[in-house]
Amino acid sequence: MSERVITFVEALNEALSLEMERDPNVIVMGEDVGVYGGIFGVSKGLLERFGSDRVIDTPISEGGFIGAAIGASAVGLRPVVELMFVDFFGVTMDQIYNQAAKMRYMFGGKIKVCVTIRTTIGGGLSAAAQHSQVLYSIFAHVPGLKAIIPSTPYDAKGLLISAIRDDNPKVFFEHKLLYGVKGPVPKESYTIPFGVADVKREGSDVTVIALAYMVHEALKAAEELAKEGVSVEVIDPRTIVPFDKETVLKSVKKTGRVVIVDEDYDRCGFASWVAAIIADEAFEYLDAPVKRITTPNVPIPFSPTLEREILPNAQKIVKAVRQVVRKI
Amino acid sequence: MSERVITFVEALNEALSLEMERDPNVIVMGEDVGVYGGIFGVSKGLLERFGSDRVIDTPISEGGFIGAAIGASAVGLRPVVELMFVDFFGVTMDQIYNQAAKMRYMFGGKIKVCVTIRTTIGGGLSAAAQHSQVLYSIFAHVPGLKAIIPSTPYDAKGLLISAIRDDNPKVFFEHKLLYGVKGPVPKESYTIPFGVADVKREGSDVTVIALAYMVHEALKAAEELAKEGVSVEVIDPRTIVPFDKETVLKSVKKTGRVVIVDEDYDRCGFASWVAAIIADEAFEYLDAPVKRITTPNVPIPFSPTLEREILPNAQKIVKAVRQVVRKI
Amino acid sequence: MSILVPRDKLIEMYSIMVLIRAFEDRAHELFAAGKLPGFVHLYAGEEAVAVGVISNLVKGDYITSTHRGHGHCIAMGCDIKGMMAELYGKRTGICKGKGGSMHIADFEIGMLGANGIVGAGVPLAVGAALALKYRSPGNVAVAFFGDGAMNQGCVMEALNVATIWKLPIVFTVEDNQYAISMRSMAPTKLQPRVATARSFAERAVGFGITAVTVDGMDVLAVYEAAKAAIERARRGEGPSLLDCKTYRYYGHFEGDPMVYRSREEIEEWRKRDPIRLFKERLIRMGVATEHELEALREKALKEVEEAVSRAEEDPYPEPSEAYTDVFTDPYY
Amino acid sequence: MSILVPRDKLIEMYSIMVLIRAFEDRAHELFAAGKLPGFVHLYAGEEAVAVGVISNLVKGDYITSTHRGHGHCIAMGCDIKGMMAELYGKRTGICKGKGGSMHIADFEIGMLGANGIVGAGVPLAVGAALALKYRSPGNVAVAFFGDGAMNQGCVMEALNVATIWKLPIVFTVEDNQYAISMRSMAPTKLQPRVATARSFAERAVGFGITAVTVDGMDVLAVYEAAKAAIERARRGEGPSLLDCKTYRYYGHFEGDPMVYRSREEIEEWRKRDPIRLFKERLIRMGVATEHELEALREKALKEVEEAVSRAEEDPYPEPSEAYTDVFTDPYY
Ligand SMILES: Cc1ncc(C[n+]2csc(CCOP(=O)(O)OP(=O)(O)O)c2C)c(N)n1
Ligand SMILES: Cc1ncc(C[n+]2csc(CCOP(=O)(O)OP(=O)(O)O)c2C)c(N)n1
Ligand SMILES: [Mg+2]
Ligand SMILES: [Mg+2]
Repeated sequence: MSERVITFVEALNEALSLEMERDPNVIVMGEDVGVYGGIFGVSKGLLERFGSDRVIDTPISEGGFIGAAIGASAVGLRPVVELMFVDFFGVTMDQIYNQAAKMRYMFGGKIKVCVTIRTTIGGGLSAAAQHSQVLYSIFAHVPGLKAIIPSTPYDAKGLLISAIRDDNPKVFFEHKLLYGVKGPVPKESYTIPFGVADVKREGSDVTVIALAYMVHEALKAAEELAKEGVSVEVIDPRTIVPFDKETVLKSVKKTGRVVIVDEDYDRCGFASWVAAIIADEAFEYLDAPVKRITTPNVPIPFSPTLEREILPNAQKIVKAVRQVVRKI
Repeated sequence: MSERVITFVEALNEALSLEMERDPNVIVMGEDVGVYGGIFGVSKGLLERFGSDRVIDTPISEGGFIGAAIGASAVGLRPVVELMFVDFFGVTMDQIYNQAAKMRYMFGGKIKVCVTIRTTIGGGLSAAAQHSQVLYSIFAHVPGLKAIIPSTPYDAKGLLISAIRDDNPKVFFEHKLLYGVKGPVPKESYTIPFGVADVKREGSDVTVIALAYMVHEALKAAEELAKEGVSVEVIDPRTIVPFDKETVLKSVKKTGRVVIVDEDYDRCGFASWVAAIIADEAFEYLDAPVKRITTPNVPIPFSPTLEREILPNAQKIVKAVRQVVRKI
Repeated sequence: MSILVPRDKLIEMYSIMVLIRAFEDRAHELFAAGKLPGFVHLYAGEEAVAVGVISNLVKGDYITSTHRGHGHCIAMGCDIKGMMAELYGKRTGICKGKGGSMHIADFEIGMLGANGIVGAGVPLAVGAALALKYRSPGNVAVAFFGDGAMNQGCVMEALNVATIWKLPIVFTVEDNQYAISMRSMAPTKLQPRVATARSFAERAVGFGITAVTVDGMDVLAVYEAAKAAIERARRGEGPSLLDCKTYRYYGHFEGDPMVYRSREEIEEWRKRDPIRLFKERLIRMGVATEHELEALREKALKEVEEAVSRAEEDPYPEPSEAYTDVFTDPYY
Repeated sequence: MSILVPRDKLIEMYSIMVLIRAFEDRAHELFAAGKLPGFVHLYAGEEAVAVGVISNLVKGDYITSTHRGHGHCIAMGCDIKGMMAELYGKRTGICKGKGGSMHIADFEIGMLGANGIVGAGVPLAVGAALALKYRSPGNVAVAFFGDGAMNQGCVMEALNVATIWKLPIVFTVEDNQYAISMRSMAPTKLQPRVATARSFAERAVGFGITAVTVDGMDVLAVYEAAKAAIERARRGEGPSLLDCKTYRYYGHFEGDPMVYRSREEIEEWRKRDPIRLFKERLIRMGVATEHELEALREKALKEVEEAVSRAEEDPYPEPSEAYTDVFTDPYY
């Protein structure tokens, strides 16, 4: 593996280029994906390389063009369509969850809808209530959509290539704070299977589960806690549909203690679901209450002091871990 | 209290009439709410009584008219607007969760958005993948919306009156299988506070939490289990935002065993959230794994044999309760 | 008539219209008899639209449909037995009993699905047209949708993107006067509210789409208008909209009390029944005799009856089948 | 000019335009200096639209705005200090620092909110108009939105319901030529794709809405067109749409590299700067001298400067304030 280091954005861009080169059915659609190269630069240079038949700038008609991407994917293209911020899902959710997600099932399993919907998530930029949400729990709630949430440039590239090749509808969530993060990424094409969690750090005292940007906060917390003699295992599920329950349960059975970190809102969110699985299927192994560090049930505030207060971070994780290792 | 017995639909209709009479700011909007009287008859007779200024038939433009109801509520009207089936939320979610739910917070707490969104939920009618969902977990996930889910005609009337008077945006979920259910309902106006769970049956061995139609299935299961000597406490939260955590935790601390019944999809659903709360805050009191009886993560199938297979029911609840009372 | 339609084509069109009618009338009875679960929306009265448009399609073309989709399915050539079994919820159904009346699809023959969400098929058809333009120029997509759907945001978005991308698509509005109880345009005593102030053709023109209003009870008028629109699309000249004025005979769904319209109104429309009009015309044109046409109707009735008998006997799906077909892989 | 505007009004309009410009220019600098968190979208170049329209409003009227809302706020009379503090995220902000640039609102004076979701303010304005029609006839609502928003489904739905309900509303399109990088109508070498094929006025007419295209760089032209539309609405004659052609001087948001347009294009538009045009006109009309107008500009600069100094010193909200204001009751 080459030791080349690139950013998360570059890794995504490379995945798109490679797949567009490989398969003429892959097209890219969305607001400002062409001339602009994507508002965060993910599709930079693609219009120039692949032309305007395959890189399509769209009007602000998410229902129309995401619906079109789904329709095109149902008849054989492999569109990668961008929903600029996940916060905008409300104008186009029907196409995503009543059409893309359900078509195969409703139609008796005879067809494939392979659309990939890319979108950005996350707070930390003072982008306020309508540009800072995470919301993958809503997409995961709906049967029929795969949900992919990378945390590193390496994972981003491999998972996006897998996504484009996967024959099912899926949403690919990119955390805004990760775009500039650098990491080693091979030049060549590679895939990462869905439903395989990555143990980002091994440990024996407590299991911490985290996604996207929160993986980095969890690793920071683990470093901190190591100094106190607490050995933290950090698990990054990478995809939540499918979800690698086995790796999580195995870890919890080993440590007996768990903290789930999730930037999504607490109520009916991903953290709850993982907690519920553990409380059911690893109950006998638990030595402490199952803790969740999540975003409380308030809209994301604008002011930095307020936003900092509500988002999960390393400090909060450290505190929660201390609690569960002390408890009982 | 009068012992008059009426249906769930009649109870809702009465609540609307009483509030429209009481407050000229209350208006009703939606598809077929006027001449038709609502597709399930909830607004029957209102057009004739209150006129077309206050009972407004709308085109199939949910984004437009639910947005308008929200706007009208922000400047002082108290609209009750109907989303015919919750399954249609995808065409109008932005208005609901990015506007109604967040306006007060984003604008610094200076304004009120009192809109009531009524919608129908639930399976059991072979209405297939796009007309059978429950989805309240998605609405509850989003901060800023109250979520009300009555299970009896009595609760329906009192909660709807409370909803119309409440100064916050809220979604009122009506289960299709309940419309014909009868129960005692006083003629006069009364309110039921939000966030107060109703213990629909007292018991000591195991706590069963259920909503809407599932309350009835849970009661049926409790009856069955009583014959086996198992005493089941059935708790109906009635509203999930706000959620009466105290009543639930008190019961679980008493019984040490819990089954959560939820017609919503399992992944990132309401049942998970309650399970997670219990696994955190009542951990020391638990004598058995926290069980969930939910709808598995598949679109709702059309055929009766398939739909019956996936929906929660009394039989499945009985089985789960037997499991938790046996276990450990 | 400014176009010449070969005799075989005319006979085929008539055959399909009577087959749709037979299917819908029978479904009406079966629903009333408690044989069909779920929601059923019937197409009787609107046959001229589906048949007039779809008779212009060729292999490789696509359509999307609505909750009222049986007519489109039959005109596209969906298997009647599979459709009836689907309505019953049997495992031999065209969607294995998973979809039901509102979700019939058969991609192999270009039928991209009925739809339970008003308007939702329209962007999907735009997507199909986008794919065709890129990979199979000369083929077209047709989106069928109701007058009610015309006011759904994603439909109007679709009209706009189809225009700016110059896609090979024909938007076919089936203006059957009502969206459930809501009048599309002209108010009545029973339903004074209307859903739009301007004709749908005018609205389409405002987007830059070629549009025409068509007598949706006259199958040849629809055929002709559709032919022109589809040929434009095949030539790469972009989208058109056909605003077809028609009427549904049964309730919005089976079980609808129809408080919003009068018996007289229904009778008035039935006087221009699309099948009768076409039949009279075929006889007048000397294309077929009354007797020959009656034989076609009887054939259709028989075909439907066979589908019913089969569906009655077919098995329901096994409960375990509820968990398959979510993804292409076994995870759900 | 076919209308007579009192001198005071003209001066007031000019004052507001220069205040908006001063606010935006300063916000541009502050952002570049790293003082303002979050996303900031500036209104410089488009002042004639907000001021031309809003100068016709009276107490009890409402507006809804967009992500590019500072101009509308200032024209409605929002407190400059509160606005600047909000941009800084200070607790003295008009929304206590919870909203920021994209979510400024002041219901007391009829400003129903900027909005981070393109098009979302439009149905809200329709709702306000519905309430006004019922409870306060004679008052109107104005929805401001961009050319990009015109293609959002809920906006088109709103156009339709406003027409059929004959609501007192004026839809004001601010066609600043771009939605981020996407051209609204006329293609350029740098951005050949356009978002619509027909003018927005034509589209509106297709819905049955009275519509007119207006020179959005000429505040009096906007004023006049808005006056006619607003008076129609006040008289109960229903909605209108104003399609105002204008231009934004800064990037889509602060930090935008603007790869989609050329310096020359910006210079071309700046030649018709709305403030300069108005200034020259006022001088020509003898309404004010260059010196008097310059004094107004300086007053505006000073006012903004004071707002900046105050905002700099104001405190940030306490972390605990994150949990209040979700509901009217303490539960969250
Ligand atoms: C988005 C959405 N809103 C509402 C409905 C409920 N609904 C089903 S059919 C229908 C009327 C549709 O009218 P139209 O488009 O004219 O078709 P028609 O039934 O007349 O054929 C309505 C309101 C729905 N299925 N989807
Ligand atoms: C529903 C939605 N889609 C996309 C965006 C991202 N976005 C913010 S502003 C903007 C462009 C808006 O263009 P226009 O309406 O012309 O307003 P302008 O910025 O030119 O003033 C876009 C695409 C959004 N905020 N909301
Ligand atoms: Mg109709
Ligand atoms: Mg613009």
